Amino acid sequence: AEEEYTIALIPQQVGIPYFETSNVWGTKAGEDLGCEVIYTGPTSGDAAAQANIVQDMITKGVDCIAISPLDASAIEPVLKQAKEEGIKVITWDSDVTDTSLREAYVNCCSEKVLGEHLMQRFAEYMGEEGEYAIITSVLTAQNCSAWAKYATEYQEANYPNMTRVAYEPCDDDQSKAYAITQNLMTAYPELKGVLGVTTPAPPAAAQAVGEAGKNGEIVVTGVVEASAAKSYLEDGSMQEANIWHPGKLGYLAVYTAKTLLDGGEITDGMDVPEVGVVEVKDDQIIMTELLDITTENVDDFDF
Amino acid sequence: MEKLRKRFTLHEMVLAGAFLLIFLIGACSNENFLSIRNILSLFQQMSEMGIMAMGLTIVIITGGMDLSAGTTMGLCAVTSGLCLTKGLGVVPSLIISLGVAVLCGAMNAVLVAIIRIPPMIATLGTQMFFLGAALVLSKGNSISGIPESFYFLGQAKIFGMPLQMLLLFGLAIFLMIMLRNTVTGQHIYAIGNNMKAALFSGIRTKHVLFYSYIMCSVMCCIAGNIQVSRVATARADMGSAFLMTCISAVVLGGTSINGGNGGIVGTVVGIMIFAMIGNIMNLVGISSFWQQLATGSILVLVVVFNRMIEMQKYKVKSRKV
Amino acid sequence: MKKILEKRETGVFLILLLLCFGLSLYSPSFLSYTNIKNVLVNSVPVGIMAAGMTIVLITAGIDVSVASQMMFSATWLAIFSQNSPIANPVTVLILALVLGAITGAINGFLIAAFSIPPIIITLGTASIYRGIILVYTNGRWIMNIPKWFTALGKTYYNIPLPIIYAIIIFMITAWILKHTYFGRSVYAVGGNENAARYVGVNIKKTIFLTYFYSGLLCGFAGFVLDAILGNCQPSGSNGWEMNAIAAAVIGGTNILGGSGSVIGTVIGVAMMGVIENGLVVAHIPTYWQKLVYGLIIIATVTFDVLRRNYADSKKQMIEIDQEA
Amino acid sequence: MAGKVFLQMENISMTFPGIKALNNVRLDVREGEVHALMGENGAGKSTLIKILSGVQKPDVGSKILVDGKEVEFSGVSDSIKHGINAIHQDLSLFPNLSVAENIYLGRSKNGKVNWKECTKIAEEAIEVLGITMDVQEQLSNLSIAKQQLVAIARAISFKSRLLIMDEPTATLSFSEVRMLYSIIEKLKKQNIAILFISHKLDEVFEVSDRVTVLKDGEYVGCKDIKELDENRLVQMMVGRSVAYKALNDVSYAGNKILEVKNLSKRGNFKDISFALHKGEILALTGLVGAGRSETVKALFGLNPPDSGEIYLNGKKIDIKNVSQAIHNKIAFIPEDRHEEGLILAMSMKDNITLPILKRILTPLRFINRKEVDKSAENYVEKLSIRPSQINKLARNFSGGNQQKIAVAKWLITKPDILIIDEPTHGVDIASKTEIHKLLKELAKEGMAIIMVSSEWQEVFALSDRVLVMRHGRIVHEDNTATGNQDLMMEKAILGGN
Ligand SMILES: Nc1ncnc2c1ncn2[C@@H]1O[C@H](COP(=O)(O)OP(=O)(O)OP(=O)(O)O)[C@@H](O)[C@H]1O
Ligand SMILES: Nc1ncnc2c1ncn2[C@@H]1O[C@H](COP(=O)(O)OP(=O)(O)OP(=O)(O)O)[C@@H](O)[C@H]1O
Ligand SMILES: [Mg+2]
Ligand SMILES: [Mg+2]
Repeated sequence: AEEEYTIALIPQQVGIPYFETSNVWGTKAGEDLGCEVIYTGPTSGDAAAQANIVQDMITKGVDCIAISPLDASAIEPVLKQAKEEGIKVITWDSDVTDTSLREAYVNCCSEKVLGEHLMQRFAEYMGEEGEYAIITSVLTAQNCSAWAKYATEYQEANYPNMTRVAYEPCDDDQSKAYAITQNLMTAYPELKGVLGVTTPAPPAAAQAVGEAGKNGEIVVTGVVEASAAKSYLEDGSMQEANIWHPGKLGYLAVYTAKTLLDGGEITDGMDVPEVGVVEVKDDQIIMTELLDITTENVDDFDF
Repeated sequence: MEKLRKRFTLHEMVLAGAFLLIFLIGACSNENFLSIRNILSLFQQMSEMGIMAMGLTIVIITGGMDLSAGTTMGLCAVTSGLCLTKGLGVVPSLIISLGVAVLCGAMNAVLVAIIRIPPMIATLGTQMFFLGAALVLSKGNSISGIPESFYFLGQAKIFGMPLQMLLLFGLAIFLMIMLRNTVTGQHIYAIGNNMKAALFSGIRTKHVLFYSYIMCSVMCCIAGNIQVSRVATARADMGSAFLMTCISAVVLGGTSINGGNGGIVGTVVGIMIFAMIGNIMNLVGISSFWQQLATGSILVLVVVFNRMIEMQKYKVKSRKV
Repeated sequence: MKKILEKRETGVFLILLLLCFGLSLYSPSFLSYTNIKNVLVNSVPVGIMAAGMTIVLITAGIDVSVASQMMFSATWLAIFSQNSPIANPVTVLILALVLGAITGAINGFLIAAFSIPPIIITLGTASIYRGIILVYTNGRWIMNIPKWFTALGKTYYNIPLPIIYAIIIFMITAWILKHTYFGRSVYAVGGNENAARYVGVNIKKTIFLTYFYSGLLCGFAGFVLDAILGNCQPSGSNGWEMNAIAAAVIGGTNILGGSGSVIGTVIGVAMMGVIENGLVVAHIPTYWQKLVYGLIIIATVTFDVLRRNYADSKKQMIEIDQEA
Repeated sequence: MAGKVFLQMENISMTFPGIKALNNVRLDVREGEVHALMGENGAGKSTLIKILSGVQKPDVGSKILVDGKEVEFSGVSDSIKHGINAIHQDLSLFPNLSVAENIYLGRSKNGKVNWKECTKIAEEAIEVLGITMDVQEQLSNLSIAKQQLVAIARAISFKSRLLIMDEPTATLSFSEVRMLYSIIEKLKKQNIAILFISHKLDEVFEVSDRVTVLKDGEYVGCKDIKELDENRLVQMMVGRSVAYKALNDVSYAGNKILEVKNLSKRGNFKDISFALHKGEILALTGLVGAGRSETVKALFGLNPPDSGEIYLNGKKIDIKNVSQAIHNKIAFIPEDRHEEGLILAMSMKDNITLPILKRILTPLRFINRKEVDKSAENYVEKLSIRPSQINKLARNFSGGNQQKIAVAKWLITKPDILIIDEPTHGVDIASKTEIHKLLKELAKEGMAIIMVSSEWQEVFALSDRVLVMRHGRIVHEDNTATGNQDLMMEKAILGGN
């Protein structure tokens, strides 16, 4: 343990349950593999603050930076610096535009795949028709915007009887998401569904729908963790949660970092401990398929 | 000691003490802290906030406030981002973005100086307005694809020093001279002390207020463009997170929130203190949540400590004489 | 009648009515019971904080830590209600008030004892209170607040409990301002601090109590927030302090101290709630909402200030002898 | 006549950082007497009053005795309990509260406010003054004079045994002062003691029974008024005799420099017409609130008129803002030196040179510091401002010297026309004489001066011509030396015809 590697695991924002789960598993991976994991990130969705943190990590002299960029291009200048310093860079959760800046991308699935999957599941509950709304985090959040965009495009192409009537930001604040859902129900009496593409949105929407006594009448699905979704799935105000395992993603990110630092390689079909079999396409390491969480299987998940 | 006491005010000494203390903590806790590259990157990181805080200092000295500073920066960033990606040259883009800043500042000044809405409230309204404008312009997207010719502002180094650091110090010196040695500077202090007496002295208070608010917006614009260049992206929410830290730094630096006194040096030291706290915590690997706690504590501690010494001094004197 | 027209609150109230009228024309569902109820319930936490803020502003102070204080209370309450064997509605309520009292007392003590401008102290304590809960929870949300707790935020027989809470708080606050020695001292201190000292008002005590009371209300607001939402997000409610300040000021409270009323603040809170609701109800495109929101605030305040300046200029006229 | 001793203060000392405001001062007040407290600006009168009313705590060793028993005041409420009430120097009232509440405030101590009682007490107090007023009216809607009356009503509404008035007449006009005298008489009959501060000697001789004099924080003496005449009182206060003689050597002879024709502004003034000549001092007088300040502000661009014309040296000019006024070499010294005149937190030299900064720039357009010092020193000498430390903050000068700084600040612009509003408001007699002399000298040098003043003595002593204003109009114009002074006063009070 003389030559212990230091790996900086940088999420988009600390304090969000999603990334906190990655933190727990990532730290566990560090213990399993015998390397030090530093988990740190901006407290708000400020892309420049994330760049500052990367810069400080370079100064600190970590061996590898594993980052989930808040903004695909805003982070590039500092990653360039890191590369010049000989620090290994990998991305996880979301990617940078200039892929030459990082060695690998630990991917859950692409924004397009998730967006389309979200819409497929949502549309099934909607019966492929009716008015619906999307609640996103802040208007400037890139991944959420992309999911919403692909979902909407998929709907336009495949479900002509559905119409998106609103696209509202909740600023990642659950009380705001709650109020917005209520406002949407007033503004669009024909509203048939709410799709939340940021984790605070689906539970808050489900709560508002439940209180209005519209369980089942208004469909609620979206990106949310099992633990947050559980009670709403059970009382019927939320139909389904679609997500991958953020913990395993964190674990895989650290595992990949360690493997690359050791000079190794992750290969297609490799069975990563704790994570399972992974798929490798070029420099993308793709974890597993998406989880569709419903009342039946909600208790199987520990995040 | 006596000499020191004559040269510097009490607050300046307390502030310097706090600065040195944190500096020492940094130096002791991580060997990288004192490395040239860390110091340089520290300056690189703080320059945007520092420039915005200097702009705010001017407005606060006039007895005003600009809560819209953060979103002004975002709006200017988006403006120049759009211009640059639409293929306009660097210079025209910068000029248009500065023009927007002047408009923002003028809008604040109209509300404050002409309609005479209390600055806090006026700029609370424009804060949302500017953010809204930036969102409308950018559709909420982050604007990437900034041409490399624009990178000089936030990424270039001159004699090994980041350009924005030189810019920060250049602007600091410019503003110091402006406040101390020019008529406008004197008028800014006079207005902050006593608006009515200033008016009666023939100071064109409205002009000075316009100047101050526009100056503040222009500073925000410079900060915004530096950031656009540094991260090669423009986003509507740039700078929004800066505001409270900047105001805290101005206050920590000894500028009275009621106007009339204070200065640029204090503000720069205040920003440095906050930047060092963040830097040290990152280097040591402490969760960012502690930063918030530390920032708030430092502000309260320094202000209270300073005040306690002041009260002590007063008591002792009145007993002795 | 003339008195009512002269009141500061009247102008904003008229704007509010106009806004509601316009919205109801646009969308009939705006005036539905459910929508009105939702707007009001969602405004309750900010409303409660704004009531405390009104008193603070009248003393010519400001408290930018209210949102942090509220989340401070809400977070500990959520943790307590989930984990403590003695957790029940009564203990939770008591804890809420105790937590609010602590944060409020710290603010009040620092401001009164050292006479430091309140914006500085509360700027600092805002980061401290928020920092403490974030460090403790590591930013994690506290999900699934017990049912008996959320039952306190529900609607029974078409009467939403949070609105009842708000009405009680507003009435208590209005009563304090109008009928207690402390309340009148608040106006005195804000109107003319020296004069207040000369008539025997204890300035430090009054200022301390002001922030203490504001803290108490924030603690209670945390309780209501938990009850309404059923989850607690320690990093949430960012920037609500500005909403509370804006609500009070729109309602006619002078940010420079000396005047203001609870009824005005109620109107201000309703106004903010209606705008936020109205932006969605009126189908304003997402990207334009913030811009329109800012414009309405600017327009309202401008209107109010111009009206006041006009009234003041009329007040200062002297009678000119017409003969001669 | 003199009752038993009600209050004794002994060995009173008070130290502020860097200054000893009072040093072993004593004072005794008897029941039913009017006791005047006199002294130059900064002598410590207000400080003594603040100690007596519990606002400030004196140094250790100070003793206060009420009815022969030693007491300690730890707050204002303590002194009120002992029957001591004060009307402080600067109007200490609450502009946003009603008249009733202004009178009532500070009473209820059990935490609750009794609104019925509040109205009742207020109405009674107003009645005692023999005036009528709606007690529910918001205070800021009243004129300054009426506000001062509310302050008096407030003080007498307490069951006082000692009533302190710190310069109560400074903002009152002629008729209200008369009324105040009669109230004082009434209170005396009820065996209430009154402690009275004023810089107006005639007032002191008219109402008071005994006088205590302070000088530079030291006790000078206490005398029966009958033992004194003006000269000896001044001698006690200043330490030398000040010849206050009328400076009525008429100097007015020059050309017409300013002419105002039919200046009107709604709600402010109407049909104001007059001419001003080089080397002349023109007094603008009348009751408080007659519109004099508003009129002269209009000439300085602070209050642009609705209609009318202004001619400067025969040429029609526009004065829409201060810059234009300054450009036309007009200077204005406002009446409230704290609120409007000086920037108290700035040094004396910065205050004095503020209006001319633009004229003393280096080639790089920076402020020429040397020039600033030189100009300030020049005026310190000219006006004998004391102490002569140009770096001292304006707030640390005494009232009279602050007034001189304000005068210097505008003289430095070398105006052709000087407008001065209440030049000696609250200024002690020695400083007043100096300011008068200075104005006269300036006039002799050819400056045209418009002086707004409510003090008849000053008007008669200093001016060449008098304009009397009432309700926004000029109702009378006369030559001071030859005119009928009684007629002028009558016009001011009763108005036209
Ligand atoms: N708070 C204070 N801090 C420092 N010095 C003070 C303070 N208050 C008063 N002084 C000083 O104490 C002295 C006495 O002031 P005081 O107000 O009692 O004078 P005064 O006799 O009432 O004068 P005036 O006739 O101008 O009202 C002055 O020299 C003044 O500068
Ligand atoms: N009845 C009143 N109500 C309110 N304000 C009044 C009233 N009467 C006079 N004023 C005040 O007086 C001003 C007009 O009088 P102005 O100040 O010009 O009188 P003045 O003769 O100079 O008296 P002063 O000696 O007080 O300066 C108005 O602008 C107003 O502020
Ligand atoms: Mg005095
Ligand atoms: Mg006047």
